[in-house]
Formats: sequence, C-alpha cells, structure tokens
Amino acid sequence: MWLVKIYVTLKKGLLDAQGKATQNALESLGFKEVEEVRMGKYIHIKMKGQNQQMVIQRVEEMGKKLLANPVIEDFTYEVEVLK
Amino acid sequence: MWLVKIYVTLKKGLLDAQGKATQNALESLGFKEVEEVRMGKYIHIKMKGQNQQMVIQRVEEMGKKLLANPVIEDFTYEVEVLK
Amino acid sequence: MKFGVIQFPGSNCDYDCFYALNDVFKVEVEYIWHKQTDIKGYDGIFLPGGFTYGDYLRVGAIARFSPVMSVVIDYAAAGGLVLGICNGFQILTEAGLLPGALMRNNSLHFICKYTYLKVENNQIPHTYSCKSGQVLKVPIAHGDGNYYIDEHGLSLLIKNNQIVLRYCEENGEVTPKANPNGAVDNIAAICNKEGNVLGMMPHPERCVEDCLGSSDGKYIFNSILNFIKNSKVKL
Amino acid sequence: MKSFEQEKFWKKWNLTPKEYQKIKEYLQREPNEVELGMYSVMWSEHCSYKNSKPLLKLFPNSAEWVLQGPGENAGIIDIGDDQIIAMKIESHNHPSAIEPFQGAATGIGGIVRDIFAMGARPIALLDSLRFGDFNHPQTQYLYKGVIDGISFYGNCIGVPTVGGETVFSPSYQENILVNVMCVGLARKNDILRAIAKGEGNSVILIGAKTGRDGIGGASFASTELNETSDEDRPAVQIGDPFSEKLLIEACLELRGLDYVVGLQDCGAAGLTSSLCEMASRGDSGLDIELSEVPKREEGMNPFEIMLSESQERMIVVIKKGKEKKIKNIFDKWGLDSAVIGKVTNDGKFTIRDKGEIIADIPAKSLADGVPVCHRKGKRPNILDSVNRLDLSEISQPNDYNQALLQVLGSPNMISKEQIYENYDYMVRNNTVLLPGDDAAILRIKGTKKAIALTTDGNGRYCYLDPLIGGKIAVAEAARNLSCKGSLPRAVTDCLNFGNPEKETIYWQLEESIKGISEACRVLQTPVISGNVSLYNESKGEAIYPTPVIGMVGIIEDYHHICSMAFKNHDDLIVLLGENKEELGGSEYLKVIHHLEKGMPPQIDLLKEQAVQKVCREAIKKELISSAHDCSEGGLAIALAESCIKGKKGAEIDIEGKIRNDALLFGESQSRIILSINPKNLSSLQEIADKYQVPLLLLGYVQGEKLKINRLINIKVSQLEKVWRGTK
Ligand SMILES: Nc1ncnc2c1ncn2[C@@H]1O[C@H](COP(=O)(O)OP(=O)(O)O)[C@@H](O)[C@H]1O
Ligand SMILES: [Mg+2]
Repeated sequence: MWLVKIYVTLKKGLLDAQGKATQNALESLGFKEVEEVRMGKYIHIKMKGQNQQMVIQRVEEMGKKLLANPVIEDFTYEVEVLK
Repeated sequence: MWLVKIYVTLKKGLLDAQGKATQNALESLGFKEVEEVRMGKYIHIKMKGQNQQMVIQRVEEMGKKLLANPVIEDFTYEVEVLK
Repeated sequence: MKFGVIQFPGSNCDYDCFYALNDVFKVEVEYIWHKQTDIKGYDGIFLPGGFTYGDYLRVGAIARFSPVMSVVIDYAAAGGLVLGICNGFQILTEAGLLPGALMRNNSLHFICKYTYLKVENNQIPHTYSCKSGQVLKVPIAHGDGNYYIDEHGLSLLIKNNQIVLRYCEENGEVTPKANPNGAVDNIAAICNKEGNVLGMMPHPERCVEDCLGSSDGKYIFNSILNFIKNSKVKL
Repeated sequence: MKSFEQEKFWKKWNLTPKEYQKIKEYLQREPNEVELGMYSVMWSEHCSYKNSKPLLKLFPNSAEWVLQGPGENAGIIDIGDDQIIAMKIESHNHPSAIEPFQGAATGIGGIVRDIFAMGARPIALLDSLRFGDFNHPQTQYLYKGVIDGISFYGNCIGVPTVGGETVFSPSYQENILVNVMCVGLARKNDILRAIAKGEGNSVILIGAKTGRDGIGGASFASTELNETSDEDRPAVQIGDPFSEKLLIEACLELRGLDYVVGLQDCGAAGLTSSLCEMASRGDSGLDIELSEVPKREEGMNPFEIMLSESQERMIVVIKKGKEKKIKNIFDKWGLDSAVIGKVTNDGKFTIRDKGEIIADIPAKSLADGVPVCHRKGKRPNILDSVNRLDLSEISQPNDYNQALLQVLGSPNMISKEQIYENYDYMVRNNTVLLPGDDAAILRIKGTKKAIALTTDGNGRYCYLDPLIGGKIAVAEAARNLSCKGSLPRAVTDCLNFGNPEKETIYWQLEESIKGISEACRVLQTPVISGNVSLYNESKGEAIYPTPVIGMVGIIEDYHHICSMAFKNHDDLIVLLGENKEELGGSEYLKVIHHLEKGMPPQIDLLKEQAVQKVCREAIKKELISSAHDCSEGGLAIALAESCIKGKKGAEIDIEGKIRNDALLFGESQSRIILSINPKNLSSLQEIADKYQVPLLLLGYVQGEKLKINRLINIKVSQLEKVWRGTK
C-alpha cells in the first residue's frame, strides 16, 4: 500500500484571494512577521500499486484528469510506502 | 526568511464528504486502486523569524488561533530555511 | 420544439429551468438524468445551476465526468445548442467546451443579488433577439463566478467575439464597481467559437415573470426560441 | 458496593435519583449501561422537555385550519386548494458557539429534515440570530462562521433562505443563539407521519453512514456552557449538504406510495430518539439489529451506534415485502439504505448486536416516560430597579440629525444586506418579496396565493418584562405579516432561556409563555410547533430571555402585496395607531444613553388587531402605495427606511404632544406607516373608522431629504450610506 500526498496550488501569478485574506487575518492577530500566504488543497490518498513508478504514473494521471484544473492550478506530490 | 508548509486535516472519525466524493469520482474514472481519499488544506507561508524554534512557536500559535479549528481539525507543518 | 434540462446529482435550478420553459414559454421540455447517454431529438440542452457533487473538490469538476457529458460534448460538436447557467457554466469549462475557469469570488463570499448585464454579442442564438449594447437586469447567485482566462486566451475571446455578456452599471457602463466577483474583464458570459455553446453565471430562468422583480431573462429565452423557429434546422 | 457503583453511573449520565428510580420501575430491574445512556439522552431537557412541558400546555394550538399541532416533526396548516404548509423552528445554539460554521450548517440540515419527514418539500428557510457585542473580536469570528455555515448548507440544498433577524447584545457574548426555521409545501394527501406500526413491517435506515460524530450532543445541549465544554468538543458534527439534497429528493419520492408507513429524521440522540419516538407514536415495539447499520468506521460499539448524531440520515418504515422497491429509489440517488429491524407489537424497544440482546426497554417509557418537573418561578428582585426609568433624568439630544444617524448606523439597525446576500434567497422562483422588507413573500405556483414569513423576538423587552415581551414578539410578527397584506395564520416558537432550575429563569419562561399564549389567542395564530433551548448560560450568567416567534401568513392574491418603499412623490404619509411617550427598552436609550432600562412599551392586543385589520383591508383594496411597521428604533427609523428603500424624501410635520426623543425614537406598539395617493385617503379613513383606529396625517413623500418637524433634515443618500454601513 502507498501513501500519496498531493498538493494543489493556484498557478503563480493568479490572485490568491483566500491566501490574501488569511494573511490579513494573521496580521491583525499580530503575526506581523508573515510575508506571504498561499492557500491550496492537500489531498491524502491511500492506494495500491506494484511499484513506485507505477504509482507515480497513476497519480500523474489522476492529477491531470481530475484533481487539478490546469487552467488555474498546479499540483505536486510525494509518494511513500505504507505497510 | 522561512518557508512553512502547513497541512490542516479533519480530525479522525469526522465525516469527510469532500474526500468521499473525490474517492467515488476517482473510482468511476477507473482508479480502482484508490482505497482512501482525505481532503485538507495546504497553507504555504513565508515568514521572518530569528531561529527555527521561534518560528515553530509562532506557527503553533497561528495554527491554534486561526488556521485550524481544534474542534474539528488537526494541523501539522514543516519548516524550511529560505534565503 | 423540445428542450432537455440535465439533472446532475446536486443540481438545484433544474426545476426552475424546467418551469421557465414549460410554464412560462410553453414549450416542450424533459429532464435528462445524468446517467443517460442518448440525447437525440432536442433543440437545445440546458445545464442548470446548483451544487453538483456539493461543489466538492472543485466546482463542476466531478459532474463533468457524468455519463451524459460525453454525449453533450458530441451534441455540441455537431452544432447543437447548449446553455450552461451558473454551475452549468462551470461544468462546461471543466469539460473543455468553453475556455477559462471559474474561481472563487474575490470577496470569498457567496453573492445573491440582481446585476446588470450588457449584451456584447447578439449574433449567437442565445442573444439573437437582444439589441447590441442592451442592458439586462438578471440576478446572480454563486460563490465561484470569478471568470479567469490568461491574457492570450482573453485576446482570442475578444478577437472571436466570444464575450457575450459583461457586468455593467444600470446605464450600461462597464465599470470595476459593477463587477460582483472579480471576473476578468467583467465577463458574465462567454460562448465557444462557433457560438452554439453559451456559459453564463447570471440566472435568466429566475427573472421571467414581472412578479419576480425582473423579466429580462425572457430576452435570453425568447432569443433561443426565435432562433430555433427561424432556423428550422433540426439537429 | 453495588449501589455506590450505580450512583456513579447515573451521576455521570446527568440523571437524578428520582429519575434513576423511575427507570428501575419501568424496567423492573437495574438498567445496563447502554440502557442508562439511552434514558439519559432521551430524558435530557433537549429531547424530553421535562422542565417546559407543563408550561407548553398553555399555548393555544388548534384552529379550523390547523391539521397538525405540536407532536410531530413539524406543524401543518391547511391553505386551501388541497395544499398544506408545514413549519418548524429549531435552535442550534450550543454547537454553533463551539464550531460556528458546522454548528449553523448542521442546524439547517436538521430543521430541513423535520420538514421533508412530513412529506413536504422545503421551500423556505429563515434564520434568527443573536450574537454578543458587535465590536468584540470573538463576535466577528462567530458571526462570520454562522453566516458562512448557513450559506454553505442552505444554498447547496436549493432551499432559499428568505428571512430572519440578527441582533447584537453583550447578553449573548458567551451564548450565541442560532435558531433556524423551515417551511414546506405539500398536497394534503402527501403528508407523511413519523410512525412505526404493523407487526413485521421493516425498518430501514437511509442516507449517510453512521459514524462516531456527535455522540451525546443532546445531553450536551442541555447543560450550561462552561470551561469544561472544550472536552465535549467531539459532540460537534460535520454537515454534508450534498447528501442532504439527494436525501430530500429521494424521500419526496416516497410520497403517495401506499407501502410507506412512516418517515422520521435522525436528529438529536440519533437512532435512539428517532426509533423510540416512532414506536411510541404507533403504540408499537421495534426489534433492531445493530450489525445491519451501515457504519463509516470500524469497531463502533452498540452505545456509539445508538447515540451517534451523524447527519443526513432518515428512518422509513414500510410494509413487509417492499424492501426492494425502497432500495431502488435510494440506489437511484446514490444513497445507502439498509433494513435494520422490524416492527413488533410488544411495545418494547429491543436492540440486538448480532442477535444478542443488549437493550430491552418499553418504548413509551423512553419517549414519554420522563418524570416531569413542576417548578415554581420567582420574579427577580433586580427588576425593581431595572424597571425604574425617570425620563426627567434623560437629557434630550441637542442635534437630532446626529442622533438619527447614530441610531440608524448602529449594528442592530443597519441593513442586513451583507448577511442575506450570502444566501440564495431566490432559488425555486417563488420569492416575490425579497429579504430586506418586513416579511418575505413566496408565491404558491399554480395558484394566486402566496405566503408571508417572518421571525421576531426582542430579548431586551423580555428581560424587562417577559409577559409583555412575549406578547410583543407575537404582535410584531403578526404586524410584519399584516403590513405586507397577509393574514397571520400560525406560529412556531423557539424558547431560548437560561437554566430553568433557577427560580428566576423559570419565572421568565413562564411569563413569556403566558404572554405568547395570550397574544396567539387574540391574534388567532395557534402555536403549531416549536422548540425549547434552555441552559443558555455561562459562568452563571443567563442570556436575556429570548423567545423567537416564527410566523406564517396567507395572501389570497399575490398581486395584493405591499412593500415598505415609498413609491410616488406627493403621496400622503399617514400613521395607523398612536405615538406614546414610551422610551423604556428602546434602541435609542441603548445607543444614545447606554441604558437598558424601564418598562417595555405597553401593548393592547385588541387595538393591535384592529390596526392590522385596517392595513390588510387597505392593501386588499389597493388603496395604499407602501406599508411599514414601526418597531425597534421608532418612527424616525421606520420613515428613514421607507425613504431609503424608495430613494425618495419625505416631509413630516407631527404635532408634538410628547417629548421629541420619544416622538422620534419611542417604540410604541401597534403602529404602521402607510403612504397613499391623496385620492384614496377618504376610503382609508372609512376603514380606519370602521375599526376605530386612529389615523394621523404625517406629511408627504417629497424631495430628496427626510425632514421631520425641524428636528431632522438629512439627505436620503446620506441616510442610505449610514444604513448600508458604507459611510
Ligand atoms: N416551544 C414549543 N411550542 C410548541 N411546540 C413545541 C415547542 N417545543 C417543542 N414543541 C413540539 O414538541 C415536539 C418535539 O419537539 P422536538 O424534539 O424539538 O422535535 P424533533 O424531535 O422533531 O426535533 C415537536 O412536535 C415540537 O413541535
Ligand atoms: Mg424531528
């Protein structure tokens, strides 16, 4: 079994209104040291797969097909073995 | 400057309707090997801080105060140096 | 004349579209279940508003893979008339039938209110009976209506005359203040290059009777009906 | 030894010795832990009404048009043409205080299930909200969370949120109130009941899977909020509006099927409550097998399964042999359905785990057997000083323009557009009068009819005098409906109070209920459903006693409605009713003088009724252009609102027999401001004379300013800026 952590983030250059709002909220709570906040999705998947390469291939497919919208989002991931 | 990656996830045992819907969608797209999907938030923060320990302390505070609601969410994070 | 209104799990304006067509405009209309894969015999297909799959993951992302969508894609390719309203618009962009994407409103809030729309293109079936530059009073109700497209994409939209409606002031002026959600270039509706597929965030089906505060939605419906009546081409 | 152990048990479960004794009597033995837990939640105030039951009996709840009074998931009235309206209000105060977004969201989910459990399609939601001091950071967080939660859930399920109220007062700082009301529409024959009967019939659990969330929520809602409440946190549930939407559609397909016996939602106390109530209503028993319950998690124990408050679940009882048909309906909508047991005729609620009996309780004892507490109330002494208000000690403002802007711009008076714009208030194409007026109006398609809806309640009035406060809540709700042209028909009430075990709180509860009852009798609006939320206290401080009245009215022809906006220049502005020198409990006193003192305004229910009759008749005869009731903020605020809405000025000249501040800002009851074409005045006068209602000429719709007696002279555009909070 594999554990895949997928991060979906807004493409660079797109206004991240949610990140901006969170940054303002942090600032008004006194966290003045915060310089930038960006918000994205964290998708945590447990899946079967014969080997790491196959898993990666499948995750790439999932990302492109469904998990991220390439017009506005990028995705990255990490793969770990799970016993 | 520091880069902090924060992951906010629903507490175990709580209904994760988003994760469930995404899992069903993946399954009907043919990704039958997926056994579990959980959805969370990924927050990417750039901030100033004197040393790692201080940064960690502040991130803990932010998490508790604003970024996650401890009633229903857990959060974890990773801290890296940025030049 | 016969229309189809698709029912996805979580659609909630399906009923309102049906009502407008059936009760107000008195034309034949049927619901099309999302698992159906035969949509022949319709003069137009409506993708209604709502929260398909709860808007989970991303608006329109899951509904886009409903069995019915593969035939909607074929239907559109064959020149069939398609109108996606609100969530329907979001599904059409996810399905690649329309360019761009719909992001969270820049206020981060759901917004329900009347808006004014300027008709920028009256050369397509959906705005066929509108005057160019006409101002329509039509409500919006969405959390993700912030239309995004990159600069290159925008220049193509402009070049091909694909921007159909823009948010404007009551007097027709297109201003930043009239933009309710942050949409690029105040875009409220776009069509495909061929002009047979329209996606719009505002809800024309909610304003087809005077008692509801506006009946300007009639312009959209009448356009479609008149166009079909006059073109007599059956798909 | 043994008895010591048991004591620990019942204490842990918030049961009293007397209640524990009673349980042993019912069972003729000692209860086991699962049984004790079930009694504990079912006998909590939230589920059993043990403290409030004797008082609720005071409510009038029948009339020719009432088809279902209290006792089912919602009340029902007949609106003619073979159609009915179902309605109910419910509180979700405690969960919202702890997790505002999910608390409010699941509050919507719960009340909507109560409506479609009756076989009615939910057609409208209203939310009545109370928060702490507007400027407190905690308030901002809670307020945003609650509104986002309602918006998230209500919009997704496609039920328009068309009305409500929002009040800020330090009294609710630690105990916010989130009351939500739902209204449904059905044909008479479609009405379903929450009943289990017919030996051998099948019990089916439908909708979401059962998880560990929300265990003990009902008993949690029946205790005070205190420091240790943090440990109760898992009692909050997560809502899934998408599943709810599917559940609505699937359950509405059950209407008209002759093999459906009963339908019930799973609310507070989960399966325990829904099942034993269904059995109790049908004088039946149930035999339930827990291993058949679809679960979200592994290893849930029987106790957790029985008490889980997982959302978006319903129970349906059907005739034996029709299980497959039900399954097909739910499969179509992608929802789970599982046969979990059958109806018996021994009156016992029997629960098994893989065959082994783990609880065996007389169903009626659980549902209705709680020993009722008959308490005595006592008027709080502090009212002696609180009620004293010497107007000679209250200085009048030097600058009335400033005073008006200050009151108009205060958090309780400003436009609530920023709230209701978050709600889809139009979906389903029925909302003919949008939020922002005295009441929302929804047409009934296929007829000329419409219904008008409102919620009202003033905690400050009730604090100062709960009897009068209770009456005013009903009178004001009815007035809001009447001045839109609708005939008030029925009430659903939500009683938000502190700890009833305290004599003074009990007194507040009793007095309020008496006031509500009297007003409902006079105004002919029976109470057909409701909800009680007690223990709204923290650190020993109770909230203001806050009964909230939800009311529905009928309009025979939706063309005969009237909004509050001034429509035409040169229309006359007239007042129905009388201005009195009453400043006690007013918004003016609070905002300008920082006082919450005195007696609330007096109310004469017969005069109230007469005023409302005049208004309804005038609207029906199409005599008037606008109508707006005079309530919080008084005459000046009501005039300002009609000006702003109509984008027109007004010139007002009133003979001042009373203090200027009382004239402008006093909150005397039974007043409605009308604007009318001068040619219709004599007809209006006739109607007013017929009901002996004073009619006072105030002035004209004119110009671009609001001018009152040389006291007020402000541009409407400036009023609007302040009122919209955009200044
Ligand atoms: N304040 C009240 N006034 C009138 N009826 C009430 C009141 N409180 C509760 N009821 C009635 O008691 C019954 C049980 O209420 P409740 O437990 O809140 O309903 P549910 O089980 O559907 O959540 C309902 O029929 C309700 O209408
Ligand atoms: Mg119920």
